[in-house]
Amino acid sequence: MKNLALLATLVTGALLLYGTKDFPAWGDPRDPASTYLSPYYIEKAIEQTHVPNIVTAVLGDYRGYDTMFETVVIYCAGMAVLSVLWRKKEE
Amino acid sequence: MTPIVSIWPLAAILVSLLGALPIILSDRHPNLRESWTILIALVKLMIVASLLPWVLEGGSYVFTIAQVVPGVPIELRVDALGMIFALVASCLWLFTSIYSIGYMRALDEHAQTRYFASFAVAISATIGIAFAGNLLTLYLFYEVLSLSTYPLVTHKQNAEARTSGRKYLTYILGTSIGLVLPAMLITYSIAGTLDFTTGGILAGKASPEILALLVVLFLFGFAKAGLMPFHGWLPAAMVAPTPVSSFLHGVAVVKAGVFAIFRVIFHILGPETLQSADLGSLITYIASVTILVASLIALTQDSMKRRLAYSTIGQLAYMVLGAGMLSAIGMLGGIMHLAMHAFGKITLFFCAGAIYVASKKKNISQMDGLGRRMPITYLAFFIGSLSIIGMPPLGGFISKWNLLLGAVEGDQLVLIVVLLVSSLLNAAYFFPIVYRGFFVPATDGEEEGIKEAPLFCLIPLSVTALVSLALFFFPDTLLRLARMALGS
Amino acid sequence: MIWQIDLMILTLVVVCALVAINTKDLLGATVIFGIYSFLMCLLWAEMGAVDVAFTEATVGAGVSTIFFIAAILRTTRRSKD
Amino acid sequence: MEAIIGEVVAKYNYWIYVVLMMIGFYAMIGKRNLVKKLIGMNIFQTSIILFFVSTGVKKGGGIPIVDKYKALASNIDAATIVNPLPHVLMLTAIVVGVSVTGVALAVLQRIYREYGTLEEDEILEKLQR
Amino acid sequence: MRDINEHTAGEDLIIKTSVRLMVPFIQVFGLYVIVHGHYSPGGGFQGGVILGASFILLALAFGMKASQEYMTVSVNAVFNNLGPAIFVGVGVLCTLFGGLFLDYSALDNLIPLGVVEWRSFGIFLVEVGVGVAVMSIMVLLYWNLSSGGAMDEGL
Amino acid sequence: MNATNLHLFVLVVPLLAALAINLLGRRSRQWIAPLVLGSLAFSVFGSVIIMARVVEYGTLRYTVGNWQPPYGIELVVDPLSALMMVLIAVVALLASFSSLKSVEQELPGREHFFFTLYMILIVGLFGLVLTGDAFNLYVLLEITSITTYGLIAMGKGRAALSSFNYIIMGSIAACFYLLGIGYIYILTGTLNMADIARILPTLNAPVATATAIAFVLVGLWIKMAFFPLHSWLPNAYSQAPTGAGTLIAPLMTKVTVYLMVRVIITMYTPALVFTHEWIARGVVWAASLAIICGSVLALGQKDLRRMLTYIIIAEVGYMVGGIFLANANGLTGSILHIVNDAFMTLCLFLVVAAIIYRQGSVSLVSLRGIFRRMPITMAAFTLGAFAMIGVPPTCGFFSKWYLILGGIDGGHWEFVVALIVSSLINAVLFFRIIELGYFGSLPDGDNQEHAIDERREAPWWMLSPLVLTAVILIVVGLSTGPLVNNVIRLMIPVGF
Repeated sequence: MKNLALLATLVTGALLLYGTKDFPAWGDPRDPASTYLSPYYIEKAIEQTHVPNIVTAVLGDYRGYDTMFETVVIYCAGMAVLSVLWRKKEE
Repeated sequence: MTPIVSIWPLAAILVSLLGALPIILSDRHPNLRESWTILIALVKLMIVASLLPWVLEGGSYVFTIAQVVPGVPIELRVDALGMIFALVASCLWLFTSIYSIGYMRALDEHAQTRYFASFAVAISATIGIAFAGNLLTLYLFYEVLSLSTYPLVTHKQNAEARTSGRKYLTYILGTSIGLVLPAMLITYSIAGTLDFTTGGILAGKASPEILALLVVLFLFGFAKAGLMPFHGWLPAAMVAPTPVSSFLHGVAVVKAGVFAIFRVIFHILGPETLQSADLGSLITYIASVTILVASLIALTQDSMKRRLAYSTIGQLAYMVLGAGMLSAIGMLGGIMHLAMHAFGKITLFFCAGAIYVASKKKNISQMDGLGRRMPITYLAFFIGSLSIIGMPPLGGFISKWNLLLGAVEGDQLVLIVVLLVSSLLNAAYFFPIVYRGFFVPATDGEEEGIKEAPLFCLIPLSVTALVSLALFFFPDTLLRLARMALGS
Repeated sequence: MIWQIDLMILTLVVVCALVAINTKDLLGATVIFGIYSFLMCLLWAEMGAVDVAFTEATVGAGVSTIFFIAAILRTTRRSKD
Repeated sequence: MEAIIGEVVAKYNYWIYVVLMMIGFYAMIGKRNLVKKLIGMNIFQTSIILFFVSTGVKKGGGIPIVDKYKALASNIDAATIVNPLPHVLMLTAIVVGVSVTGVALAVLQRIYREYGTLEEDEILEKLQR
Repeated sequence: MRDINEHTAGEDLIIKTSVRLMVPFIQVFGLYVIVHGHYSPGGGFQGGVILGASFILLALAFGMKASQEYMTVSVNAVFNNLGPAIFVGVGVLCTLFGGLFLDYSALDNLIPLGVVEWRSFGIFLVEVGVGVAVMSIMVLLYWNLSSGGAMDEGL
Repeated sequence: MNATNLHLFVLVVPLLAALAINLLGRRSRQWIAPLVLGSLAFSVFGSVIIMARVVEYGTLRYTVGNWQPPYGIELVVDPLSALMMVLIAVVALLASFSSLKSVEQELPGREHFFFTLYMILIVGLFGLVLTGDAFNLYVLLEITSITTYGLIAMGKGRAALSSFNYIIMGSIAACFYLLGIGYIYILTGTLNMADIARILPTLNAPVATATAIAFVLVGLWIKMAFFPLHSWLPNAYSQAPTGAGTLIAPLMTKVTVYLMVRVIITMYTPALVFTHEWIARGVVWAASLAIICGSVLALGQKDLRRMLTYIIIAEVGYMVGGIFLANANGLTGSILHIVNDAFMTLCLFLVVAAIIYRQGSVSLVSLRGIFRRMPITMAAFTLGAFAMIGVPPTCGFFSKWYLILGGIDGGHWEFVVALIVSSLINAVLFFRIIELGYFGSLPDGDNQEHAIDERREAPWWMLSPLVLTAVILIVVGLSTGPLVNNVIRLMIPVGF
């Protein structure tokens, strides 16, 4: 069992590492991740929302839908814990 | 002639399907329930008969229920071949309903409501098979028929019934899912349609190997036709009450299998295509083996119903044999035998049931001298058996004569021999029953109290016997339909 | 970004992770996991992800650890591996 | 050789993240103790967060908080600021992680109440009996 | 195992006093983080967690019953639902005033502050919702996990 | 209410209802039923309207917060997602009738928690089918997971352990998915699915792309319990509270399969996923294995509900295999099977719920003679069983039709054989139960005990959705043609 787990882990790790072969070098400002969406956020966010903290602007507005569900996730966790651990009060 | 779009084919199916509802609802009132049954049977026969004239003129009716798969709607189409089967089935259902009432009441069977309701669904499915416009629709009703007869087969609810039910389902469902479904899909994949078309839909599209595969899959897949080695369910299903055996396992279910094979050979694979791939002999050989083996087994059976069952297996193979000859006359014989055998065999089963009702006897060896107590029943039995054997002046003669002609025309000596030998065998397993009934005296005095079965039983069996007789003299309508079915 | 510090933290993180999953005392493992979270948070802050670092500091190193400890104290500290 | 070293140096933090991920993954499927599995789960999640945050890094980039008035007055050069989008995503991921942990811990307590142990093999043993 | 749980009142004065002193500051800081999320690191989550942590600290130091005097179970339940409700409510409000869901600029039709200002303010409203939800849920999680669901005795 | 926001309201109304249930349900149970049923009825209504609109006008695109994609999050309602919305809404509404009753019996005092989670699960499912953003999908996937963990863990006995296993597996799945998305993000710089589909083929990064695809798919496979990764499902689904089972079993795996379709068709484009023929072939082999193993494992079960869970695993094999046949018929079959299987599973699980409500157990032994006690329930069960076996005209037949056709078209005979064998095994499985229920406790075949088993149907509250579902099985089967032509056909990518 443990060997199997180790094997699975190694395979997964190796695959992930192998996948990084095609990645742009780390921290390169010209990689697609930094040149496609983020300039828009960095350049326009303040103008469009007047929020200097770009992360907050993106979190609260551009991706507000995500954040809403994030709140719902937390809420679900609370309700799930409540219902799972619930016991009758006479204890 | 362009087909007429009409809802009546659907009505013919629905009348008994929906009729199951009032039957279930009048659970507590047997008389009402049975009136419903008779009423539905009558209405159904009338609907089917009303469709006849136009079909006789060469027309057809269509009705599309639903578009399900591109090129293959669930569609009803009434043509000559379907008309023969529908006529026979709906006509005999009426008799069976009357007979059932007598039989079930005389034996005071349990769960009669379920019995009549399942029966109604089964007959719907049978008419559906007859009127199916394409293979998918046929398959649909074929499955419904299999499933709706399960409660009938296991009606007795004892261990034997349970085993038989299991066997029945294994054979019927197993083959239809395991063989017919892939065959149908392969066909669809090649042809892009499943409509029944005169001359087949695979002409020039499939290689001989594929065709051979399809023939085998379809032939054995429609296991209701009871071709060996997929015949085992039929003797097992004889645990069902006799009306069920007589109607379903003498007429509707088994004929549905044969009918499906007809449809496939005539309208899907196409006789010419098969001829050019030289596959006719494959079919006829399979059928011949079944005929001979089944007849031989029938000789050894002591239980009346089992003997009839093996007889049925043999006779079904006759029809397949006719279709497999791929010549016009042989196929005509096959189709005719479908109708002729139905009337003959149902008479025999009715008689077996009547004997059971009157004397509680199931085995032939116990039936000495019964003929003198129940002359009408035995006379009807005699007529029925003559028809099955193929003696003039009975309906069976016409069909067997055509089969023989077909074999002669095709110069197929083997088939001629098979036909003659098996007719002798038929005689050999039927005549002793009649002989024992009339000429062997009863061994002890226990026959004293036995008299004819109730009228509800007696009338239907007399009528069907007479119809068998009449069909020899007036086969024109049937012959005409059969010729039209073959497109000539 | 100073790569020496970066590398040192990364090494420490891996060490913490290894220790956390190999400590037999669950309470200890949890505390080490808290340290792991905190180092992570440093790493992210150093990468410029201040918000993520802040969140990890409060959630990962803070509340999450408390939850773990609460649950472990309600159950058992013992672990066989 | 040179190329390999170059590759490793250029992407060393991906290596670290993969190593962390492997540690977490192994703990999740290889460890028998349920709490250890959860710790592994958290390590796995943080390793992914590390990965995402790494993707946002720009050499010499500043934090994504800027002076509002300066920004409104003149355009900001996007290359001088790290990519904020992964940060946003990872904030969500952290919250999701803690939620799952919370639920898992609650379920853990139920299991302990039921079986009196948190070792998978002991639980299975109890189930056999 | 239970020895830690068996603290009774009056034993650890230092902890209690320091907690009593710290909690208000923590709470103010939490509020600050929520409110100041626009200008500095932080926002609803972080602030909410900090606020929640202050209550958890109370529960740790004074016992669960004491912490429930500051925030009762039913108030907590209301907060639980209020948080997401604020968020969703703002979103729905936007649609009611002719915009798309969560398009805060639509709220300009409600009170004309200016489209961009409304975006900024909308983010703030939403962050408050998140903060309320996270705070109350964190407290709830702690109560449940540390008491096994009974929510009466703490660690 | 602005009509353009309607599909969002389909999701938001149940969400608000969930909050209200939690708040008001605490005070009095009276609030729960109207809130649940009312909001779900609204969702059904709304989703049907959306469906009609999509069929008429084509795909709807909606940008949350009015930010143009890819900067904001985009919701895409194409024919497939509209279909899924209707499916989810209808199944949820039908299931909730039954759940209301069984939860009342099984979890007294916790009903409001249950239904809060229940409604949010439905919200999450709606969100999953609506979203056009890869990361948003992850968040919603976690919402459905967390609610499911909670719902399952509310069961008795071993439920907590099953739930924990599910948590571990579910987290691995979610993490894998997130990793895959991370790889995609670093390569393309975007999270919008349509955008990814646009950029990905232009990249020259075969290894990283393949890794990304692999991780996303494996993540989803764990989530849908595709065969070698299925071990968590049977325990989790069979030990959940009955009310949860009726919702989770029909929808969770099916929606995940939908996600896989979505990811393959609209995110990665089939051209990329099916580049290497041997991979697709391998997956189809695995699917065939899944079908056979699921069916065979189902044969060994002594409890109806457990048996059904193994059948679910086999059905997942159907759908995954159908997609990886990589032809139009296979894909059509898979999508059709998502719909059909949801209803079939719903029907059978509603039967389970009804029986458990009356007699507390669905072990095969306890089903003896059940036909006499609960004839209507068992009639519906029989229909559901026929659908599972694939008897026409029930819907199960038609999806199987397309799947087998796809197998023939693609030359995947192993898949065809697996499908047929599993149909046969299903026939054995279900007729075993039908036989038990039909013959009753009469080992020696005498029928004297008829009167002892009195008729005790489940309450109408549970029976009516069941009967309705059974009818739907046939209705859906007969309307396969329009469904395929008007909805599913539109989703088949060009070149298939």
